[in-house]
Amino acid sequence: MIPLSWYLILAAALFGIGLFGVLVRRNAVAILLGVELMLNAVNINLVAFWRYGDMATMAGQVFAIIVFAVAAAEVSVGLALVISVYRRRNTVIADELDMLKW
Amino acid sequence: MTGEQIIFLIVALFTLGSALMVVTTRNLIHAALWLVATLFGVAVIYALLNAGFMAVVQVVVYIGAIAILFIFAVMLTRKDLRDNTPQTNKNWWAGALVAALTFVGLVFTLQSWSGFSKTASAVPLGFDAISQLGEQLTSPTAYVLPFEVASVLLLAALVGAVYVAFNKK
Amino acid sequence: MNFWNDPLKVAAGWLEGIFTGWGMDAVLAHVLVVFLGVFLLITILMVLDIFLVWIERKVVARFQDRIGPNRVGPYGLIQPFADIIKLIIKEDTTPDGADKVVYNLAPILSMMSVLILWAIVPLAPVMLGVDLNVGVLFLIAAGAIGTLSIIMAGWSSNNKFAMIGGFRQVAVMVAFEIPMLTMLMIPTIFAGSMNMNDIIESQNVWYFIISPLGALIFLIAAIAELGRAPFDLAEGESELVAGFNIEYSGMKFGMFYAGELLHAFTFGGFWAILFFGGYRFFGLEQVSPFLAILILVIKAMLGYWVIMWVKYTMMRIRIDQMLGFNWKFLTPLSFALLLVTALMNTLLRGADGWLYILGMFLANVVTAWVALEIARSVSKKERERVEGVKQVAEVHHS
Amino acid sequence: MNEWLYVALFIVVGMIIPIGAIAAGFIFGPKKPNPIKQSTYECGIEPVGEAWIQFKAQYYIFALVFLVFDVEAVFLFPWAVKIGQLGLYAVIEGIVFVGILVVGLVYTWRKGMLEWV
Repeated sequence: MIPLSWYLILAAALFGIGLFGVLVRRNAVAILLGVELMLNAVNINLVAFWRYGDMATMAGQVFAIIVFAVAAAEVSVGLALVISVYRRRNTVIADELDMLKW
Repeated sequence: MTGEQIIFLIVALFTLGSALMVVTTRNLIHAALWLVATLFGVAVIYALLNAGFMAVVQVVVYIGAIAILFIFAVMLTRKDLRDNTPQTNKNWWAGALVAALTFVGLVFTLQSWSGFSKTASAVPLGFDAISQLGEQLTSPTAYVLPFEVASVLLLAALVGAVYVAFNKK
Repeated sequence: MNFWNDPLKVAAGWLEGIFTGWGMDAVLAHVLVVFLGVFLLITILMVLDIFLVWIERKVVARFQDRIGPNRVGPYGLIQPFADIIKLIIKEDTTPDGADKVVYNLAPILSMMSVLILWAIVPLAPVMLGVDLNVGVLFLIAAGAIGTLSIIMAGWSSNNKFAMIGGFRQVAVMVAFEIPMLTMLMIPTIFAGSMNMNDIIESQNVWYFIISPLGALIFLIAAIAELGRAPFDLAEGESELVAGFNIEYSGMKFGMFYAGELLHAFTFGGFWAILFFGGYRFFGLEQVSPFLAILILVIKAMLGYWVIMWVKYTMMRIRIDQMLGFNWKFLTPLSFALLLVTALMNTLLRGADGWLYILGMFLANVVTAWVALEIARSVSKKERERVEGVKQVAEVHHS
Repeated sequence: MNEWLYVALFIVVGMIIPIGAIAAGFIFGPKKPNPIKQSTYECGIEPVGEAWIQFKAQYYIFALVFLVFDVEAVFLFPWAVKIGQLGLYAVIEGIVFVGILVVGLVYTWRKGMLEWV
């Protein structure tokens, strides 16, 4: 049997990698890829807690499905923003999007 | 070490390896394809957790729709696919440090929790997760509100995305 | 229990006995036997796939008043094998600037996405395949991998036509996946389960009779999903020089081609399983699993024949018409049908068997009729608008 | 035993057989590459410009609408499994759920985003 800790460590590592991507990548689309990794790490945790906790309540799986919906919303609006920015400024490099800066 | 543990370790290494490729590959289409590999690994993890429905949904939603959306967005927003400018920030080491610290902090915090190395109880005989899910998602005493709110969220996302990206002036 | 009644279990037990007799671990022996079974099934499918080429060519020949392949072997039966040998000894070219790994992975994934569909096909009452409780969604998940393989092929070929063809094909596939997903919910509602075998077991009346409109929409969506005529605009063999697979040659092209044919046959099979009772035929399936498999194959062949019939007798439409048809007609209609089905299923619960069937059938007919009336009035208005524009233009002209 | 192990076997065998077929083609086929043969095919005309052309925004819209309805289906499949045993209230919940999303489809339609331009 696999102890719960293995899943939690895997999720933490995936979260860390996603965070690294979000902090480090310059391309806005690549940043959203990192966010996807982080959301998946959260989902692994939720499903693992469902499996190792009280299975009959289903709370973990319901939350995980809601996370799917949130991820879908995040990706669609996020990428739409990136496309919109690209059309106006002709770049998707996050550093160069400094219109609000003096 | 049991067979299940070996499978878990292989899948976990595959998942983390492809996740690293996602955040380090220069070519964005390759990054999106590595994301597909990562998400497939996560689907296998769900299958190991006896959550078959989540595993299939992971493939349907992430590989079938989100990965394709990413690839389309990459195609729409590139000037030159072979751009040779650095793909990472100047202070990438700070990002790596923060990520590593987050990982260590998370593991350290979890490790002090009493249920950390819990083992799973056997799945009850005749337990049907999908049927349970259907009942709970529609039951007024359980999750019917999140069920309907998710619909509103998806509507807002669709309308917002269409408006933001393609508002013809 | 003998071979005639349960061949799979007898053969598996015999093989496992041999393997454990060699001192092998029991679990390992079981996995090995299952592996051999899967290998056998997929090999049979590939051989069947080779014959599908012959069947397809024969059928299209008959539709077009020709004879079809008739030189190599009796009735041209050896023809597909000659084709295979030709494909094998063809040179395997890779275009300049192609993304090698992705380019080579695409045909493999394409074929794999079709082959794994057979994991959930119940061949007979004692040969259930993998008994997944998410069977119906598994169908969509395998399709997702197929979609991805097309994007990979189109993108990695370093060719404008492949790229355009690939992305067009994907746009069509994702568009028609919505009505397909929705129509998969209809057998799910009737059976109260997503398991393929439960769906077959609960079909004391074919779901085609309870929900003819659902079966029809599923077939249309499936044909579009397969990228076959009249929905082959995405590939556009005459405009886009075959679309995403243009740069592939030899066996890699063969994988795409064989995958498409087997996919069509597989969807014929799923149409039979979801709406025509699968291996069931008036209790004959209980006599022997061999008979059950024969029934399923005949039904799948009939489904495949309907798909070919549509392909070779319908004219092609334009891609804007096709996508408009999906978004503005098929998708709203499938949602309406889903909700009507759910509502009627609840209202008619506990009703007499015949009353239930009649009510469901009428609900389908009424839904179809209303949808067609709306489409008719809308298209009439559209025609008048176009006529008006034309007249104005003519007045200006003269 | 976990039934997903069988699916994994199907995936493995489903990869092995196409790889085997392609490998056979690679072994028995001739290999005489030359620059002309390896150039991309564009209807017999010399390839012009970059292959990675700019492409239409319409594709993104289709994928977007598909994503939204895909997630919707994820919510609706458990509902569809259970609906046969639940009361009328569940059907009404489903109607509301789908109804809200159809508003999004109608909005996209009215915006003219579903046209193939």
